[in-house]
Amino acid sequence: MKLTVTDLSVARGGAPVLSGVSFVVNAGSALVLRGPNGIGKTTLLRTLAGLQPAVSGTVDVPEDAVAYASHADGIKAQLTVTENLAFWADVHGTTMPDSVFGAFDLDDLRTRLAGTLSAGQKRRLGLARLGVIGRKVLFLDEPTVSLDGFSVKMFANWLRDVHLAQDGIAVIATHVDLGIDAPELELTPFKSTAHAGGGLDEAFL
Amino acid sequence: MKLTVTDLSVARGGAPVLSGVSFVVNAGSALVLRGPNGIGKTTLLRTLAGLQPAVSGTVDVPEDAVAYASHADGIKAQLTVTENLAFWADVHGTTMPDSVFGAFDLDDLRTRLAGTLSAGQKRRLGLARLGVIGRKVLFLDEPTVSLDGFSVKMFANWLRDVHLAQDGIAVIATHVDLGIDAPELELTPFKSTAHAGGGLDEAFL
Amino acid sequence: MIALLRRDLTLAVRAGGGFGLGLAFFLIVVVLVPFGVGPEAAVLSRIAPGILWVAALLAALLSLDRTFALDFEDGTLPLLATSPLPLEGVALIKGVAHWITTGLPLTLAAPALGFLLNLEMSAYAWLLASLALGTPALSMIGTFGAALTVGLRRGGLLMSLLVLPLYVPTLIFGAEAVRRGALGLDATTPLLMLAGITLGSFALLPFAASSALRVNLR
Amino acid sequence: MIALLRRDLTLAVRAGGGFGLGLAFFLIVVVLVPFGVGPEAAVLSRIAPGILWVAALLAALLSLDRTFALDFEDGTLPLLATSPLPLEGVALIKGVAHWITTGLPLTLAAPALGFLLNLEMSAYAWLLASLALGTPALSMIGTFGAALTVGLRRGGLLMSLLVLPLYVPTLIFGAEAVRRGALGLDATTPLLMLAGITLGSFALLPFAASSALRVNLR
Amino acid sequence: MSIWEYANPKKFIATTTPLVPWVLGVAIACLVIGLFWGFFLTPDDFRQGSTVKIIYLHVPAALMAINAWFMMLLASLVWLVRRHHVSALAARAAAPVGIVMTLIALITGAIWGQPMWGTWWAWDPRLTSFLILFLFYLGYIALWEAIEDPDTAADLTSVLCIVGSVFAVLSRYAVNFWNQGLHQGTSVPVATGERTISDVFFVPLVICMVGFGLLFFALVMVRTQTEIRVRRMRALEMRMRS
Ligand code: HEM
Ligand SMILES: Nc1ncnc2c1ncn2[C@@H]1O[C@H](COP(=O)(O)OP(=O)(O)OP(=O)(O)O)[C@@H](O)[C@H]1O
Ligand SMILES: Nc1ncnc2c1ncn2[C@@H]1O[C@H](COP(=O)(O)OP(=O)(O)OP(=O)(O)O)[C@@H](O)[C@H]1O
Ligand SMILES: [Mg+2]
Ligand SMILES: [Mg+2]
Repeated sequence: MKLTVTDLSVARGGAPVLSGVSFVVNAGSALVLRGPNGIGKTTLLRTLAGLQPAVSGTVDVPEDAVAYASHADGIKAQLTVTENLAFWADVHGTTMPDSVFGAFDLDDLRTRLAGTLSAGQKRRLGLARLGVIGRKVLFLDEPTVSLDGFSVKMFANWLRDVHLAQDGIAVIATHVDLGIDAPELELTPFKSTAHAGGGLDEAFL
Repeated sequence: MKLTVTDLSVARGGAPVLSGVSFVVNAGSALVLRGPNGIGKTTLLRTLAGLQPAVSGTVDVPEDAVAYASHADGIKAQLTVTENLAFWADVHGTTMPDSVFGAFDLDDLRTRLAGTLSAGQKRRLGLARLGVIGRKVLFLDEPTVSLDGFSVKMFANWLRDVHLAQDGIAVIATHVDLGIDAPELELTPFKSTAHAGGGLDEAFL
Repeated sequence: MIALLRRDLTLAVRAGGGFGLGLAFFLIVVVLVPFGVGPEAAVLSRIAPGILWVAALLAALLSLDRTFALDFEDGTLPLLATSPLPLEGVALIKGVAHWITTGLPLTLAAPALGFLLNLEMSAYAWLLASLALGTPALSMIGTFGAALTVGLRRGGLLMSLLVLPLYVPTLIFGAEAVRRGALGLDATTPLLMLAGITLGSFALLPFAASSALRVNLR
Repeated sequence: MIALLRRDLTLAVRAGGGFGLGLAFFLIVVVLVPFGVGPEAAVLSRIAPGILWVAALLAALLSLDRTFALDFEDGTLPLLATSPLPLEGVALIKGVAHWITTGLPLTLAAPALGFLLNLEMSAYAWLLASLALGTPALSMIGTFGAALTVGLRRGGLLMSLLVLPLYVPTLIFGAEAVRRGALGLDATTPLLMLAGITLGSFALLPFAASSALRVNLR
Repeated sequence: MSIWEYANPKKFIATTTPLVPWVLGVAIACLVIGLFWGFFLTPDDFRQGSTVKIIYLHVPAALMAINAWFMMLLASLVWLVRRHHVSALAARAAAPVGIVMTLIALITGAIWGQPMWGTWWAWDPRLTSFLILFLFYLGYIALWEAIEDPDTAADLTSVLCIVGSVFAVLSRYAVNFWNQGLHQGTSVPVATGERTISDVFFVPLVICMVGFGLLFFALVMVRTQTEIRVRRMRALEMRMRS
């Protein structure tokens, strides 16, 4: 399995954001996207995950292996931590590995309603979902926001020792140092210039 | 002006979270709250800002000088950046200093609807609100979440050179290094022990 | 407080025709009733005052739903609570803004919809007067209900449940005024009662609403 | 898909009596109408079929509001879209869950409310049958409307506006069936039409809803 | 010592536990005697026939339905002013009992209405205002159920109860204005002492009313105890966790 991106251009709200992005990520490795606020990391990840169409270029990846995770991680406040995870396991037809609670330090919180978690605990729950659904290609948008140092390390360990070790792929947009050993892609050079074209409204020019 | 906290105990959802917290912050200085996820930083800040009652202990601060800012920063997606800031200036009866756009790198975004900003840009707008309302005592809950390195530095500069320089006070909960020179308070020692008592439901035991 | 009012009205307009939607709902309920009840003019004209008032009430209710909920979700409410605005003022302004975006257009449009239901000619003046006097009460009572349920995820429906019984007196006096008008009788008493309810709600409910808000912010 | 249904029902129960609230709204609309229209039994009994159906429709509508909105706001929807569940299935399940939490209790409670409006004795069987056949269509059509408006902040009201015209055929046939029942006539034809609408909407609307969802997710 | 000491949950349970069986016993005795007397030992009314016997359920239930709301109003005020947990819980405990009483009054009234007025339901002011009372109960209970945090729930339901009471009185007036109605006026005015009902019916009726009153009292005590225990379990759970 392999993620191949060729000459991809993406747009947001009708305006071109990034153009000419190409890279390859092999099974078992990760790619970290870097770039200042507003450069287009979120837009790129959503396009890769198939949530919005690309302006041009291709994304080559087995579609049913893809998972996307952003700030809003689909946690239901009225369900307990276990119920939340069990739901996603059910939807993806996987069984929930019990090790996931340990891996994301949720052991003490199993029966807590998700609505009563602190910001960081909620985020850990959102990440734990990734360990449950068994998808191989992860697109992660700022996964470690509001996590403390210890939890960041825990997540990096899971990513390295569990996900990547099992031939997974991860593309991660982040502003902090995750402490995993992965190539970084600086997006600034791909910024669409005013006349790059490729916006959805091009047809009217 | 001075923020004096004496022997404060706070609770969340009926359970005691922190107890015996005392500190003083003088005009012109900041305090950084540290502690792992779920220790009670958010709860403490909300109590300090007067949004929830303390279980015991006192918070001594001029009430009409207080401002609170968290992840949800009250930005209206349908208003432009300028309109959002102007609204808060109006509510607080201040005039909006034009320098605030520069200080938070919002110059190019003035007429953009806030709903179309990227995560980091939105956060910068949320922080810019602090520069507009003219409050002296700021309680900030993870202010730099999803900001890039450059923007974090920009915010630290504003805090040091504008807010604190004008005799402001700031109490900041954060997991990252802000790069400002402020004392830190580790909250772990104040964690309520099992029999500390003080929860709201104590009356029933 | 003017700033808050101005912002709420701007938001109502920007979010896709805030003014129009309450009105449209009013229109649709009034139009649906003949489909359900059947087209006989005599029956329709008999029930017109009641249906117009019930429809107005439901339109007011439906657009209330998110009065505070949006401000709660995006964190505006705690910021307003720590601002120099008193929360009572916030509640009052929310009521006023709701009336301007819903009650007012509804009042102005009601006579046109009266035609659809064959309302008696003599009732139009009373219809206008009763709506003008009564809809502010609907807005303010509803704002109180919205303040009570602001923290709940499925608040909308619960709010309806809490608010509708509170609407009963307003509805009775309002519809009664129009009915008396249709029969050519004098309707001053119910109108006076309506005015009383409106004044009372605006005098007292902002306080109840703001205490509910404060509790919900905890 | 069963997991989704189970979760939606759990959420409806946990969020404070999801089952009860649609019902309560139904009750309240039925109760409010006499306050507007006046207490005469003859008039009430004449308009009862229409009012019961309009109230059922409004109850269904009001509880629709956040079918997808909650899942959209907390980011569940994009996650479901990238999951192995087809979005058509998601839409279908949402419709079914809405019917179980609203349409079903409403149907069961309708006869009790018939009493309040002095509905003719002969109409009760038809009332039950028409609601049982018609409310699934209301749920599915409403789910489509909710899918169309999911991204909008003030979606609730706009959705009502879009959905209510789509409800008209269901309303006409449903109320007609009850009215014929009340007059002691045979009401098989409108019931057959209702069944047809329900089958048709369950067969086609999930596809329309899922494509609307896909567009709204972009 | 002040009466407020009973607002301490422990003290409340300690005081009411021995009381409950007695109150419940007397209530059941009153009900058995009153209902038996009323149903079998009184003559049929010359106009209403045997249906008049419904009065022994209908009137006490109607009375208690209103009194329960009054009690909730009082308890809510006490909670808002003095913040005694027991009073909030007592208000919460009274609501389901009150709504059941309302339902009994509505249902017995409907059963009575069939022979008397020839209809199950009429939009008579008295009946209508009971229906509204039922809705208020429904909303009050729904609000309690919908809110997770018990103190928040207590505060909000108290505010609702107070505002609701004002509007309930207003509705009563409005409904009277709207329709003059079929239902007879009260024939047991407490204040004036006049009555229009004969002693044969009156004595068992009073016994039934006392029985209903005591039953209500006992039920509220038991339910308040249960609520207190629920809160205690919650508190223990919290303590175990932290
Ligand atoms: C659902 C319907 C009804 C409701 C909600 C209802 C409600 C009430 C209430 C609240 C009272 C207590 C009034 C007081 O003592 O001040 C009462 C008393 C009474 N009701 Fe009803 N009622 C209903 C139907 C009926 C019917 C159908 C009859 C029979 C004709 C009836 C006959 C009476 C009588 C005789 C009293 C006793 C009045 C007295 O002597 O104090 N009620 N009802
Ligand atoms: N609806 C829209 N209309 C116009 N421009 C938009 C719209 N939505 C986003 N943008 C712009 O598109 C650009 C890319 O946004 P995106 O969210 O992808 O950035 P990002 O790299 O994820 O930034 P951050 O690090 O702040 O999250 C930003 O400059 C943003 O302002
Ligand atoms: N409603 C509730 N019921 C019970 N416990 C709760 C509730 N809400 C929060 N908590 C718990 O209270 C503790 C303090 O939460 P708080 O949000 O203050 O932590 P925090 O220090 O801000 O954490 P983070 O860094 O993750 O934001 C957490 O352990 C949390 O799980
Ligand atoms: Mg982003
Ligand atoms: Mg926090």
